[in-house]
Amino acid sequence: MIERLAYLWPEIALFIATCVVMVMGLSRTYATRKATATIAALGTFSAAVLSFLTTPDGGEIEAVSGQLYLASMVPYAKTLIGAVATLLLLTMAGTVDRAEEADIAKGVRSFDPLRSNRAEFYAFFLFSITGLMLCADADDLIWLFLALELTSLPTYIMVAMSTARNRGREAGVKYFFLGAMGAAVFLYGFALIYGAVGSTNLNEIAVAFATGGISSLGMLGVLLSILGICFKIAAVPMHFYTPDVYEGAAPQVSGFLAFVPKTAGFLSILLICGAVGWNYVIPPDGVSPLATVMPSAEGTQLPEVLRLTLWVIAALTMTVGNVLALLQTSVKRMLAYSSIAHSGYMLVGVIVGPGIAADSFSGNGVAAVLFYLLSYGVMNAGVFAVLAALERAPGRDGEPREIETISDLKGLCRSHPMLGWPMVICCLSLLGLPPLLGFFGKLPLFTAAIRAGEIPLVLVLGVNSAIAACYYLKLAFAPLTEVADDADGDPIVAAPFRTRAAAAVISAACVIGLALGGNLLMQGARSAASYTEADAIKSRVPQANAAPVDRNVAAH
Amino acid sequence: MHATSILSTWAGLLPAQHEAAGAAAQVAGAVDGPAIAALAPLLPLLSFVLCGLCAAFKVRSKLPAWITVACLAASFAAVVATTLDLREAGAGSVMVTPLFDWINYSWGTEAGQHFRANFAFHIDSLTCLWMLFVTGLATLIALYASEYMSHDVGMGYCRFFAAFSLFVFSMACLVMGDNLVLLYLGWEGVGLCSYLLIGYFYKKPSAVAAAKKAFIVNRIGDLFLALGIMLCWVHFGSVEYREIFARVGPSLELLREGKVDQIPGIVQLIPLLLMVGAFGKSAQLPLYVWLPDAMEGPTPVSALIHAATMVTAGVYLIARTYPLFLLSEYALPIVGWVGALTALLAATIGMAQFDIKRIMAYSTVSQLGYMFCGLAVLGSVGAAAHVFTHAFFKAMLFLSCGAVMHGFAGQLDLRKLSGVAFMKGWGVVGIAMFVGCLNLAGFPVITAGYWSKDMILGDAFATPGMQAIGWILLLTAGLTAYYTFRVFFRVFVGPKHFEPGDELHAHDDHGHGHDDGHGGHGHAAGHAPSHADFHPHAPGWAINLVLGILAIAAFAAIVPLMTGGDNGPWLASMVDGSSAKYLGVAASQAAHAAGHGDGHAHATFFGYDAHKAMMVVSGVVGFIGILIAYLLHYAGRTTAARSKADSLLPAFGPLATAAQHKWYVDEIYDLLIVKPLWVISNIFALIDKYVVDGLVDFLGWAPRAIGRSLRPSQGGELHGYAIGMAGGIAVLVLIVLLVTF
Amino acid sequence: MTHGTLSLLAQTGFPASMAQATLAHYVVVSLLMFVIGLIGFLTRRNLIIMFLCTELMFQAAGIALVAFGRFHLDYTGQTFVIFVLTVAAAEASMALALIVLLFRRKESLSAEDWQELKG
Amino acid sequence: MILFSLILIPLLFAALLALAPAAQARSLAFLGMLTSSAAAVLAMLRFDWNNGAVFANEKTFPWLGELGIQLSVGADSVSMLMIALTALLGPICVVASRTAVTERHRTFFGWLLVLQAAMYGVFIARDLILFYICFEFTLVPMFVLINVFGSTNRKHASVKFFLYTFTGSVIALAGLVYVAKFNAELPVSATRESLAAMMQAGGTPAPGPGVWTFDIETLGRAARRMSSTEQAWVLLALMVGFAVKVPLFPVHTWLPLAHTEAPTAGSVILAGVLLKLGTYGIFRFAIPFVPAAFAEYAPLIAQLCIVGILYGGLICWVQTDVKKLVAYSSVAHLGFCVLGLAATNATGLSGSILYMINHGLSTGALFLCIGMVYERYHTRSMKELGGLAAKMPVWSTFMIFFTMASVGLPGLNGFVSEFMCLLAAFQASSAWGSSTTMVEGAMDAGLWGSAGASTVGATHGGLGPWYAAIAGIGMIVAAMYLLLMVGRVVWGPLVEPHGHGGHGGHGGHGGHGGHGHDAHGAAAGDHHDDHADAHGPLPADLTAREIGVLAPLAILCVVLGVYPKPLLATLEGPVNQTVQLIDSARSMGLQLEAPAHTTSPAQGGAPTQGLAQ
Repeated sequence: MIERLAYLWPEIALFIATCVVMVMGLSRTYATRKATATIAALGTFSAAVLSFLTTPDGGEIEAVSGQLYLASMVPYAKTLIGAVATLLLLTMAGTVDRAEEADIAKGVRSFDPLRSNRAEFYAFFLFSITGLMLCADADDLIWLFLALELTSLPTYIMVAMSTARNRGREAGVKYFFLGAMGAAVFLYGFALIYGAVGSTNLNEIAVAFATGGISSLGMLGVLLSILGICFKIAAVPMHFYTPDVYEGAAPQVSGFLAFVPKTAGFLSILLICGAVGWNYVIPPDGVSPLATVMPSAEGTQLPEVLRLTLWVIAALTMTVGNVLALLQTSVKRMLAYSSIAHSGYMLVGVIVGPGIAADSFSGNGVAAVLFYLLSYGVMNAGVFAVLAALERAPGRDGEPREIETISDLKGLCRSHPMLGWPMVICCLSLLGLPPLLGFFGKLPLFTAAIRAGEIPLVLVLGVNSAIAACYYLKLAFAPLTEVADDADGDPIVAAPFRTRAAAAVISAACVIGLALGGNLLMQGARSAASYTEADAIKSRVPQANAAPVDRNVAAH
Repeated sequence: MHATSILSTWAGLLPAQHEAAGAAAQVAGAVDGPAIAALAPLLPLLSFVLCGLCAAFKVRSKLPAWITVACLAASFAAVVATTLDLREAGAGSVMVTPLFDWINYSWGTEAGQHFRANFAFHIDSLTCLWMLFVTGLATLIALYASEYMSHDVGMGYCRFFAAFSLFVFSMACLVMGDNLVLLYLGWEGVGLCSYLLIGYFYKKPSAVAAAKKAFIVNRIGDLFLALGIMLCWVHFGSVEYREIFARVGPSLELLREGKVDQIPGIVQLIPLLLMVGAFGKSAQLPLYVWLPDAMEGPTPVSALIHAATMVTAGVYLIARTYPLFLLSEYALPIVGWVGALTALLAATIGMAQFDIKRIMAYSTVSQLGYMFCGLAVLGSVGAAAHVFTHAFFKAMLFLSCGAVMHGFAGQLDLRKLSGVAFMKGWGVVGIAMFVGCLNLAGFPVITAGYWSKDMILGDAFATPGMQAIGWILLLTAGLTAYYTFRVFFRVFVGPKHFEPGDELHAHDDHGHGHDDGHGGHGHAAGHAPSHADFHPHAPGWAINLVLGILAIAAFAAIVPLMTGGDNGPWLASMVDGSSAKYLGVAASQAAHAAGHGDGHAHATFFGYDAHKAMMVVSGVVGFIGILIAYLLHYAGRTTAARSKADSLLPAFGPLATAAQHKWYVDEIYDLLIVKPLWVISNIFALIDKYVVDGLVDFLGWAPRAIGRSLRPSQGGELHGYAIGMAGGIAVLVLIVLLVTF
Repeated sequence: MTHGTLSLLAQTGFPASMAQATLAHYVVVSLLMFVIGLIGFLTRRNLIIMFLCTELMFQAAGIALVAFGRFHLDYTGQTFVIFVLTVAAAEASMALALIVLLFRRKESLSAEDWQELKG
Repeated sequence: MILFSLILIPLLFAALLALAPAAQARSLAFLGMLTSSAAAVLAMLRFDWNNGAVFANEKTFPWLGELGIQLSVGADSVSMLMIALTALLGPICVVASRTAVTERHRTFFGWLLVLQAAMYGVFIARDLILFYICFEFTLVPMFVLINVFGSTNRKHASVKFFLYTFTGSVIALAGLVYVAKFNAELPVSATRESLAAMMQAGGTPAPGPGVWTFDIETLGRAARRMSSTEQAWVLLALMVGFAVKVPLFPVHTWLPLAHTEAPTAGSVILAGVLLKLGTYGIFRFAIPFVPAAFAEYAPLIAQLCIVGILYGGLICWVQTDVKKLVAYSSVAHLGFCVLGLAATNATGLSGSILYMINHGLSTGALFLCIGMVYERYHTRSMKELGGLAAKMPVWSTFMIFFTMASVGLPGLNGFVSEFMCLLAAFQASSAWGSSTTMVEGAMDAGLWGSAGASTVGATHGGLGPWYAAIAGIGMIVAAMYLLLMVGRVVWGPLVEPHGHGGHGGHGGHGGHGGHGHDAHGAAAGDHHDDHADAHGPLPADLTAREIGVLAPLAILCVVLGVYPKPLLATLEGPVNQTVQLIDSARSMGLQLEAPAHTTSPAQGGAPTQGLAQ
């Protein structure tokens, strides 16, 4: 077990950073309090580095990894989480306590440890990231449940505290309550899986499914789990909260929400689908898809019922997200809907799975999802960083307000080139315009789906890309081609936090740079997505309990 | 049925097999032509370039005119030299002067896999014949124009002569091109120049409209010509004359053997397509409508392009591709009927017009109909002869009218001019006009026009099945004589009277068009007050010189028509030495022989030899026409405005009015073609905006609409979301449970 | 009940006679609890009651876990329940904190007062 | 490397321009265009024009090997000709925009340079994704040019342009990826057993069957082995993308809008090069990839073309906006171009490629001419403009000249290509060989003589004389609308929009040029205040700069009209190769029915040898 611990160094580093941040936040010295952000950044950065450094080689992975079928995914996912988290952290500067700190600096009020939220905010951030990394590590449903909750719970608070306005509170309450409901759903799903298999260990579940087939109960459990987790990825039908929460939260927190819970959700879905396995065939006519489903050697897809459900969810998610985004004028709300749509795109990769050409990047849906998560994280961070880096100059009420509508972005390339251009580039990338990163994120989804024969889904994806182009175009070109109309409201100025702008610039650079030199990352995604079928891991897993039907044992 | 009989008749007329094959071989084995031939088209091109440069450098002298005259004269000399070369090469020889490759590519080595349409000049006697009068007349008319256009020196002068030169170049390409595509180049090129020159007074909306009309109507014909060329390519695998003629052999053989129905349909279709092109360019029914309007152009243009040369391109085309026409059962009869009907129709319209230039225009249409008939009745020599003579006398007629127009400030209404020939300085014009009218009317024996028209009439009556055409033509000949001399008697003789036209002011500023400020012109003899200072200025030396030369030439044209060397008259030998020969020779020879009883092949005119009979009959008809004109328009006429004819008009009732309105053909076309097309276009534009684009907009709208319908689901209420989520899960799970179990 | 649902229950060991409490009984109870919690969540407007309903759903899962654990003669299920309870407790603290925060703003516990964000 | 520099030089200059002061933008842009054009000329000099079918200057760099994407470029004669067109129009657009663009110079010229790079990229790409990237990326600069510098309705036009073409290309991408998938599923050919030995520098296997690659050459070979159903679907996908770009009826409606609203340079590039991306795409991908399906559906495509020719032409006829008229004329003209492609014979393909160039020259020049008038009068309505010949004789000369080129007057460039396209449609009928029933239905076949007539000039194909005849009506319609335009705008009584009036009448001889300045001076206060100071008022007639812009195009119009031989000669190679592909696909229609990838390599190889050559 001790080698497993070595594998958890990134999480440990994050945890240490969390503790340090929490303690330092209580300091009376401004500089110390201010250093919490740096410590947090150090934490995420070192987590990323540690994830990268502790990446074990081939055989070693099996020794240290908990779950065995997508073992290589773990280090890759953690590295990318650490990297994007660092980027996101740059945007977080000054989110809370800005007014208080200003007051303290002016001497209007003195420091009150009970009122200071700054360190807590960073701590929550770090907790959430820790949970996210733990999601990737999970080899047990219990672990997965805890990791998901660790990811989510801090985000509820972050949303609520990110702004002082009522909207933030409203976003927080909606997010929290609906999140609790979603959690209950996937928890119930986990319970049913446990009931069907008799184990919560993912490896054992995988082996049990592979040897005994999936019982109806198990399938119901899997379905409920995935539906519950759909809340995290904001997929239909669990997407309703997304626009309200994103709109209500501060932009940097919305950007955080668009990456962290989503990544957690996708990693979890990949783990669950991996346990089910992508080696089923379409059942012949007359056989119910839900009757005990047996994997087969020729199989290349999820069980038909699961595939169809995901298919419908994916198609609906893309479409609903895009068509609703079309109508928005609020930037954050539009991005929220687009975030829904992007989840739909990524679900295509989940449906495809490793595919028939698992050893190639172009044919492996899992690799596509992993790469897309990275690209989406980067582009998304860029867009939200720009929003976070802008604000309306304090007006009559003396409080800076965040910018809201697209027209607030007009002429940004001229007034703030270092924010305007990243906005343009990141939006075009989100649109999927070649040769930016977003295109190379979407292309593997395209190729993998086509190689798996999911042509209709590809067409849905294509049409949705076109619909998405409508609103991204508005967003991308408002800064570039429009001229700012100064008529209404207070002037728009850059927020006094350099790191937010830096995050935007770094994101934009990555959007271009990773497109040009993304081959290594693709290579990484490909090897990360190597999927070991359950038959191959059977020997290393103690035989799970057989299907409960065989053992008609009473509870007492 | 009727056509088949004609065709089988023709088959009997075919020359012996060896003759046909020999001719084909002869054509195929063309020798390299003289380089000097290339100068014929290139010199006008040079002139075009130089005139263009003059325009660019804003030359304000008569320099462009002299450049043009010089180049065209040199071009004429080159043609003469070429003709002499050809003569040395022997009768019936064909020479090709290649210049450079044009459309030339291949996709294989087999026959028909190498498309070749080069800038190369096909020189045979037909070419030379045409080029001689084209360049000759062009030189003369350019000289005439140098004076005629002197109003415009420094304005449109360069433009005029540039387009003029370009026209000659295009015409040369049309006539000399060694393939149909180069012919097409010339064909459209002359169309362009015609367009540019008709629209020369570009500020006059009517001129612009006429130019446009000419181009578009011609384009309709051009399309068919192009299709004919394509069909030629598909069938023969070549668009070069000598190749085509070499490959037409098998079909000619079939024709000769009388196996008419074995001639491939494709081959028979080619002439039908080419023919429509010819109808367009030569202003035949139903495409003649552009030519009368084309008189909006300066008169030299009307003379050269719209009377003497360009409009005969259709005749040239048919003559050039005569072998193909012979192979079709329908082509030549259609050509004949179209020609005859056009001749008659145009003559009737011409009778009722008052604008002398327009009368000449309709007469041109009518005479072109004659030429087509000549071709149709197997008299290619006759047709060519008529082209030849007509070129001279019609050019002269136009130039005379032009001189009048020039001198009387654009006045062309025959009711407002009278006795011009007797005014001071107008003698040459009067004589020229008289000579021209005599020719056009076909005054017996002394005029060239009489002889060439006679040949066509004779052939018409000599050819079985074509007598009806002959009768129509005969009637037309009478009408022609009448309206020709109507003009002469009203304008050039009789009491002296004139009213200047409205170009008195418009000359200086075409942009204003008609100057309404001056009101109507006085009706009384003498001058309206505002014109008190107007004196008609008599033509200068250049105009008189040209008219004089042409008057002589109009008579002299008899010489080549009637005399020549061993191969018959010179003109006949020129035609016979070319592709227009094959049957033409046989037919005319046979027709001459037919007087001696070969009833199968030859028809007669009431038992007389058709040609000899026609000499008398057509002469008589011409006389009658002139006589009627004399009685109605000269005898006893005291004013310019009215003659005896006017009192006769009511007798014709609506017919007269209809003829005056050109039988309402323009209006009918407008109603049947232009208007509906306009409506359809507008409908298309609406469809495009609302249906095609509307569909696109719908596709753009649909996602929004879906979004709008989904929007209530995002009502902002926590419970709404919860219900949505729970409901979604429930629905999905229930569907899975219920549907799949 | 459709035949399909019956067979599903039979698969889970639903007995012919109801004499004994079998796994199925527990599962049915847990399902009912889950659904009751859900319905409560959907119908009540009071934030505290709504939160309690989510707790009900969590605990429904807990019952199922314990029952399955017993059924499989395995302690994992019970272990899981301990963790679920812990998380539930953490959530409860957060929920209460949030509700207090909201109450301070609007002096109301109704969820309906918070619907500014929409569209 | 020389080809890469075509992409890099404009991009480099665009970057420089972004950093340089705005005052330098124009000259930098011109320098950039000239430099890239010089590179293009250099590439042309190094090109072996006698072997047009050989891809020269090929160069490959590894890029995203994981996705099978390489930076691979090369150019055959078709590409080189398109590059030449691009290299010509680029600098011309910069010069032509000298006075038209009055603000945001850096934006305008910078994006113009980017556009240039993207266009070069399309023509030199030997990798499908590289092609697609450049193909798509042209949208952004064009969007900006229209959106910022267009006229009143520019926002709507630019968005429609972007979305319409973007949607089409996404579907085309699906088709292209399907081909890549098919290739990857082919058995690895025997010669490629030792894949390891074939590893490239980037660590990825060399392109070939069984390998995931986007190499165009490889994919072309593979695609031809697809079953006919697959080919049909791929063709559909490709045509959706390319037809929108061309644009073919009924997906053309973005074009008139975009053209009308675009600034002059934008219109020139749009008409000159961007539309050709569609036809180039068809030539480069649709035909060689799925020749059998293309041959099968060519009649359908041709029918759409013909509808476009007539319908587009007639709509032109009733336009009052000059620019819209010319825009719709592009729909009609490109219909001829695609008709040539649909004829699937050498005449048609050569004619079509020539058409691409010729249309770029003549229509581009027409847009330039219209732009010059627009700069002076700020209107394009034929109701407000008329008889400009009186005031702008030089401009009028050019206008008439380019109109004639556009009408297809022989001796100018348009004719050669238009004639070839029509001839190609005419001869491309398999019915020619079998019988004489060219007038099937219309006339009794027996009437026209016996069967077995020699039709040596015919080729295989699904079109026929009717196609040419009906499309040929488009020639008449073209004359109708273009002459209508000339008749209204150039000729007729002088009409000037409000504010320019009062100077209509010029008394006396030779006074054309003299009064222009006054007229303009009066107008400058109303319309030109935004840039009158910067550039000085424009004279009534064209300036030397404007003549310099039009003259090269005019000269080329004549040269290509009179001596197209070199172009035709160098096109023979690629064209004949493509025709062979189609013909062998046609003759092997039956073998294609069997899905190729189920046969073993040995069996599968034999019948497809011809296809894969």
